[in-house]
Amino acid sequence: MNDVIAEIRKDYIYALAKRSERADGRAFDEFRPIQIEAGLIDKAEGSARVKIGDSQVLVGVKLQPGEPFADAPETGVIITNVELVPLASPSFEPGPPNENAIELARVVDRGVRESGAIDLSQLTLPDGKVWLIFIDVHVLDHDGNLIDAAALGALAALLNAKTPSERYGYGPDAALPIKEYPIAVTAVDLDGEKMLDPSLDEETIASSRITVISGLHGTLAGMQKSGTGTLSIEEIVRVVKLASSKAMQIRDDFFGGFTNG
Amino acid sequence: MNDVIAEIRKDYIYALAKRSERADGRAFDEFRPIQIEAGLIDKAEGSARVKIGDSQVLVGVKLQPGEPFADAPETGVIITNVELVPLASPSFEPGPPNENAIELARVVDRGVRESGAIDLSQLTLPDGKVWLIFIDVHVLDHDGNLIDAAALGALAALLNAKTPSERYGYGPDAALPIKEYPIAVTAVDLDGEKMLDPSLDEETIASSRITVISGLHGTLAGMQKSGTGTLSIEEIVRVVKLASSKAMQIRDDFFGGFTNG
Amino acid sequence: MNDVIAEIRKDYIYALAKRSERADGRAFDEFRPIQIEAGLIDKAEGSARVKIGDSQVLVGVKLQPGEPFADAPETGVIITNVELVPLASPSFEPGPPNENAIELARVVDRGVRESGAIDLSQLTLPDGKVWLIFIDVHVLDHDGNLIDAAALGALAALLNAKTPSERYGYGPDAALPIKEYPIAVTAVDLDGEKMLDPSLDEETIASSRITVISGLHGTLAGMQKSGTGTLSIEEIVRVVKLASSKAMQIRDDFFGGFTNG
Amino acid sequence: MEFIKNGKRIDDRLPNELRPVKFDVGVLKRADGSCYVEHGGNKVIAAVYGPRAVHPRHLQEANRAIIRYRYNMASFSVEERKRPGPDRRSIEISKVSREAIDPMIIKEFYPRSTIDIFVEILQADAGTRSAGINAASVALADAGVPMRGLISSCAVGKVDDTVVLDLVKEEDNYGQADMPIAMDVRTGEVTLLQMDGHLTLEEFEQALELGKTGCASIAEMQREALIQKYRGEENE
Amino acid sequence: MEFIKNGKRIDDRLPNELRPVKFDVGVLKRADGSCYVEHGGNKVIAAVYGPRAVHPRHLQEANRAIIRYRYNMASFSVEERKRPGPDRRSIEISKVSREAIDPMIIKEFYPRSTIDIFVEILQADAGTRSAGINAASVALADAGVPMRGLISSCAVGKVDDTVVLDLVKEEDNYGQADMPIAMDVRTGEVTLLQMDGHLTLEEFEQALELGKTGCASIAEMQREALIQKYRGEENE
Amino acid sequence: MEFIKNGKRIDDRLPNELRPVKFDVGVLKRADGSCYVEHGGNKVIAAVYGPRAVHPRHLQEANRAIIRYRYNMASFSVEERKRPGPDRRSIEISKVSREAIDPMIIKEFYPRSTIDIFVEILQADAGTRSAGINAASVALADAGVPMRGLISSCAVGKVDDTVVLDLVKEEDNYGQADMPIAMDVRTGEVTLLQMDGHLTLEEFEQALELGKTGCASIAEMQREALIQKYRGEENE
Repeated sequence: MNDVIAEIRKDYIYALAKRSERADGRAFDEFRPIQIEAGLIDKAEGSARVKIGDSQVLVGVKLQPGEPFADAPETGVIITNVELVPLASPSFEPGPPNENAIELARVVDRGVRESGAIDLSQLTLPDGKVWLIFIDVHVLDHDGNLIDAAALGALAALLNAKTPSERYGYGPDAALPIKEYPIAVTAVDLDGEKMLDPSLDEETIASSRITVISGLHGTLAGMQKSGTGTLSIEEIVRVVKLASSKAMQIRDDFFGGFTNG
Repeated sequence: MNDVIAEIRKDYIYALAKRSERADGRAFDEFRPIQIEAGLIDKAEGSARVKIGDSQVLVGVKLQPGEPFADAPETGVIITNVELVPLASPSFEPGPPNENAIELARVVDRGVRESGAIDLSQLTLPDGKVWLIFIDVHVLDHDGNLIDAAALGALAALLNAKTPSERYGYGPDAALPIKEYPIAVTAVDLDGEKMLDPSLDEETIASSRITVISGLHGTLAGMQKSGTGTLSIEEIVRVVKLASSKAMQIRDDFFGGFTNG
Repeated sequence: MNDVIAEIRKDYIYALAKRSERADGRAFDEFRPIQIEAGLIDKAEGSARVKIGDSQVLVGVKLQPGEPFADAPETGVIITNVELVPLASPSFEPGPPNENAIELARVVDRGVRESGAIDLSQLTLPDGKVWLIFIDVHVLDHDGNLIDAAALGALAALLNAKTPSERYGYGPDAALPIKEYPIAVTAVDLDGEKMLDPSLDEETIASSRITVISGLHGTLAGMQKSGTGTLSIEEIVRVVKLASSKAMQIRDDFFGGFTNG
Repeated sequence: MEFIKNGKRIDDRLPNELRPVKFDVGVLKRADGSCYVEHGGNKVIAAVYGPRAVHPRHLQEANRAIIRYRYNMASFSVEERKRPGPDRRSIEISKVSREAIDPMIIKEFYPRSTIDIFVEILQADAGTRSAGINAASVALADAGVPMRGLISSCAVGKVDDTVVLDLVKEEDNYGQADMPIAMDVRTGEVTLLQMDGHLTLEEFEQALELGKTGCASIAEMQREALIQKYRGEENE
Repeated sequence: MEFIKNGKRIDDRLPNELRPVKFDVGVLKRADGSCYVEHGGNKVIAAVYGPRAVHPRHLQEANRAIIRYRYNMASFSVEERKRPGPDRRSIEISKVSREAIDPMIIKEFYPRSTIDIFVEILQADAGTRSAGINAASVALADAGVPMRGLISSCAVGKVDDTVVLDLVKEEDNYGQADMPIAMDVRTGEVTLLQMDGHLTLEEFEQALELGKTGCASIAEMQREALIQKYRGEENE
Repeated sequence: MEFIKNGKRIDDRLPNELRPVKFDVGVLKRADGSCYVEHGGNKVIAAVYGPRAVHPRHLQEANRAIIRYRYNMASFSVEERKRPGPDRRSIEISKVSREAIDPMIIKEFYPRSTIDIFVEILQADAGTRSAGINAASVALADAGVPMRGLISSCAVGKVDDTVVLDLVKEEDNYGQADMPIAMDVRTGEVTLLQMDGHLTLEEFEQALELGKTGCASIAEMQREALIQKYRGEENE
């Protein structure tokens, strides 16, 4: 991130953190308001817009029949891409995805893939093809914690998606076989204090960040530390527990109906 | 265009324009001498070199069997490319086509495609393939108004082309089914005066440019304004009429024989 | 090469050359010690590490079934690539191969291809495919004369390679049909003196370089002059003879067993 | 394909009728100005950043701001997934859109700086370049960039030998002509004009006039949206 | 696939056992520091250049060195030939590896300069990023770059519901979880942590502890290799 | 394939005979110097720009001009349409062609500047690099760039065990050796030499001599073309 935040703002946030406060008045383990709106894009097979505070991402899911990988002929394929378009932040530049966009896409991708969110074995087609699932994350407004917003948007858009089976002559359209509900929760470290759902300011000045992706029953499905700060094993365990329980709460709030099934 | 023309030259051209004159003595609706030479490149299925004054383009047409677009299986395919190679102007640089080269290619392409110059439905092949038509415009000397030269070259090269049917085992070679003769005529605006076939100097200092592509009987087939100048509706109508009648004259001069058929 | 060698070092080397000496004490027609170690990379179908003095290259050969070229359906395909990775020299930069890497790859490629080192007609497969032979030269330490090291590595890796026939269901693995043993010998020109196997310093200050690739019985198989220096026809003939006889000696030293067959 | 039946088009509109259009001003936090537009099936968002410093520096102009315009389609905005990043079509559209907006901006106020306009097509249904220009024009105003006027854009076309306003996808794909236009409706200055297909001179003149009325309606909505925004701000 | 039989893994190791590891220091002439590592089937070489001048200049930092890290796989390092050049995976690995090493380097000593770390994977068999970090850490020391400590890395994973150290390819591909970790074992500071798969909280804590012991063994070997090198130099 | 019958080649030439060659000087308006060459089936045009300022600036040399050379094939110049832009072959040819021309240019006259040479292959029929160098050499003279001499180039080859001058496409594709050479024929300085195929040492020496006579003929035509040009100018 190239954002330059005045030294004074940084000192202010650190001083607040020492007093267990955050600039926007939240508790350390509190998220900004989350909004999820599914189905905005008719041209996509599934879509969802997620806002976390002023951060905003739009995720579209496209499905098309295609060739499976040679070493997994009976398995659908997930392709995840994140576009940090310059519309979303003064620090984003046009051009191919940079390392931040690539890391973001790959963490979201692994969260979906490795958690087993989609039963890919059910995505074969009668002619030997499989469904290719394109998850495209279009970031619209970057005010911090894009990763949790993107992961949430990916899950909501997948839940919203229907296979375009009729268009390709494969029988009736169907929902995707969703088996797991991975939720990403990110914390930053500010002088030893861990804060969930960092705002842009917090994220910019924090020396390290850790994202924890967990599923139903609190199983850990993914993790990514980034930044040049260091963490002790004890700190990591504490954050992971906090993130996993926060994820359960978010899952209940937004996907309670689904996960009861 | 990066050409820097001395302020004084600019003032001179504007002053001339006020007196209804042009630096090279032409009338406002007069083209520089046009030369068309077809068939220079034996390795291409069709080719033509066009000179308009000192501007010079070489257009090659290559034909090869290929897959049609999925949504138009019975239709030949046109691919138009323009190379503004650095040999042609001190302002051209090596590298992939910039926005000027792309605009030029796309205007020429639409002129051929949307006017229906080629009956693409006649370009199917017995094995389900179709002819792919590559129109490659190689600019050799840029002294203004490349767009009219490129469009003229594309038409002449298409008229010169023969399908390489024998080479691919599809029976005897044949001329392309040409149905329309789109001619591009470009005008620039200098302080309200409209001049056809702008020289490089005129083009460089003009605030806007409009290209009008018209066919047999004066039907309009394409149009492109470019530049940051503005035009009134009345000005546009006047230029369009002028361009369309000039196009008829060029068509008669160079393609009279063909268009009588 | 961007290496800057102090003027003084240059003068020193030139002064030595005048006295028929080299900085490392070698005779003009003497190579630095050569080491060849084959089979280091199990994941490759063939591999070899070559050291010439402190220069070090690792060559991997990969084989996979693929489509032949349309105009040579009964012929295996060679694809040679050289990576001048920034690990190997302060003057190498990340990014796609520059003109030096491309020239190096193409000279090595022609040496293998045009000498007929591999009998490509024996590389057809029963299903109409052919073996694609990827020769990847990974430069690890650049201390001069990469071209001879790369060519030597390519030959040794090809000799080390086995077709992965079993993996693809084509019967038992087999050695490649090697018919010729092309050896590259490079000389530089320092004020008229010709030195074989130039060190990095010699290479950097030399005005021209000539690589001679020759085969069994001294037949010439390839040649490449580079650099902006000039050579007389007499000089060329002299160097070519010297290089060809040096190549015989290297071939005997390292591939004597093979070439007796 | 029959495009006009009983005087109505395939989506039940009259030949001279625009699709429903909705403007939403100031929808993004980070951008200096922004506008979301729904225009029929099109969903488009524009953001403006600037005036701000130019990088790389050799692009700077000593006595005026430069204008940059990037039209970009989201991968999921069209039926067949689009590969991300600029293609030839979007490069051309970015160029003509920039030239359509540029003459309205008072660039002399901001030497050595850039005003960056980013347009994202979230869903496409014919007329995206016009919707993008309309959104960009409002986003510039929202960013407080000094302008000579608003630019309003729409497409005119021909289907079943009839000149019609504001084509939908099917009309665009299978119709006889398509002509996007952009103008400052107060002065009548046209800043963008493209056309392809087949039009007689008479049809062309008719199309220009129809385009003018379309732009005028758009301009009305643009002004209304900006007024709403500032009213809203005053009431806050 | 059965991964553990009679308490032994498919390559006959115990669950908490590392593969054979070998460090070779100072193997390249041109680089300022270098290290070759064999770690099971992995063959990895790291080179360090710097501190040296930064190009292009706008990347310079006024009061410290910048650190660059490039993880690159040779085309022939994997079963299916890899197309040369960076892909998304190697870009991500380069980023997290850089962040794993960066906190150990005393960057303030070298304002306006860069320290470049290049890691080439010559043969890959699961755990290449860890092997690369281990090699890079030693190469930095070999280059004489002032450091707060050595970084040591290994992967932990889960196969057959058992937490195991240092996965081989088959365990990585078909196992239940993979978790690379890097740390300064003297201070216990973790500088890299990634995970994917399925782990319960208990398994995760167990994995962290196992990773710590793995890193400690690696650290021991790194130190030993450096000592050997300097002993060797003294005897020369 | 039989290449030589009754002492004549497939296009009826003698083994030591060049194809018909034609030089046209000063064919472009915008370039500072230009030359069009037809050499058998090859149609090639060269343009020279400069000495002029170097961008980007870090490429400048303090005490001499830099030389840039771009060999480029038009898409339609070969049987199978070539994708536009540089490929590996054209990058190598650009390099060796630049090195072939460079020693003739008196670069010290123009510090901090560049002399740019652009060669476009409009139709290709074996020997394009030589034709390009021949055209470039004349274009440099036409541009008034001060030179030590003209560079002349041709290819020699071997077909049916016979050393022949100036291969055509079929001889190049199916022959036994190909050897392009470039030289200043007055001094005998060779500036380009490449070879591939099979040549004995004796054949090689023979080929060098044959190449020398070919270059001498080319040089004659180059000089003639330049004289014609200046005569033409004087008569104007």
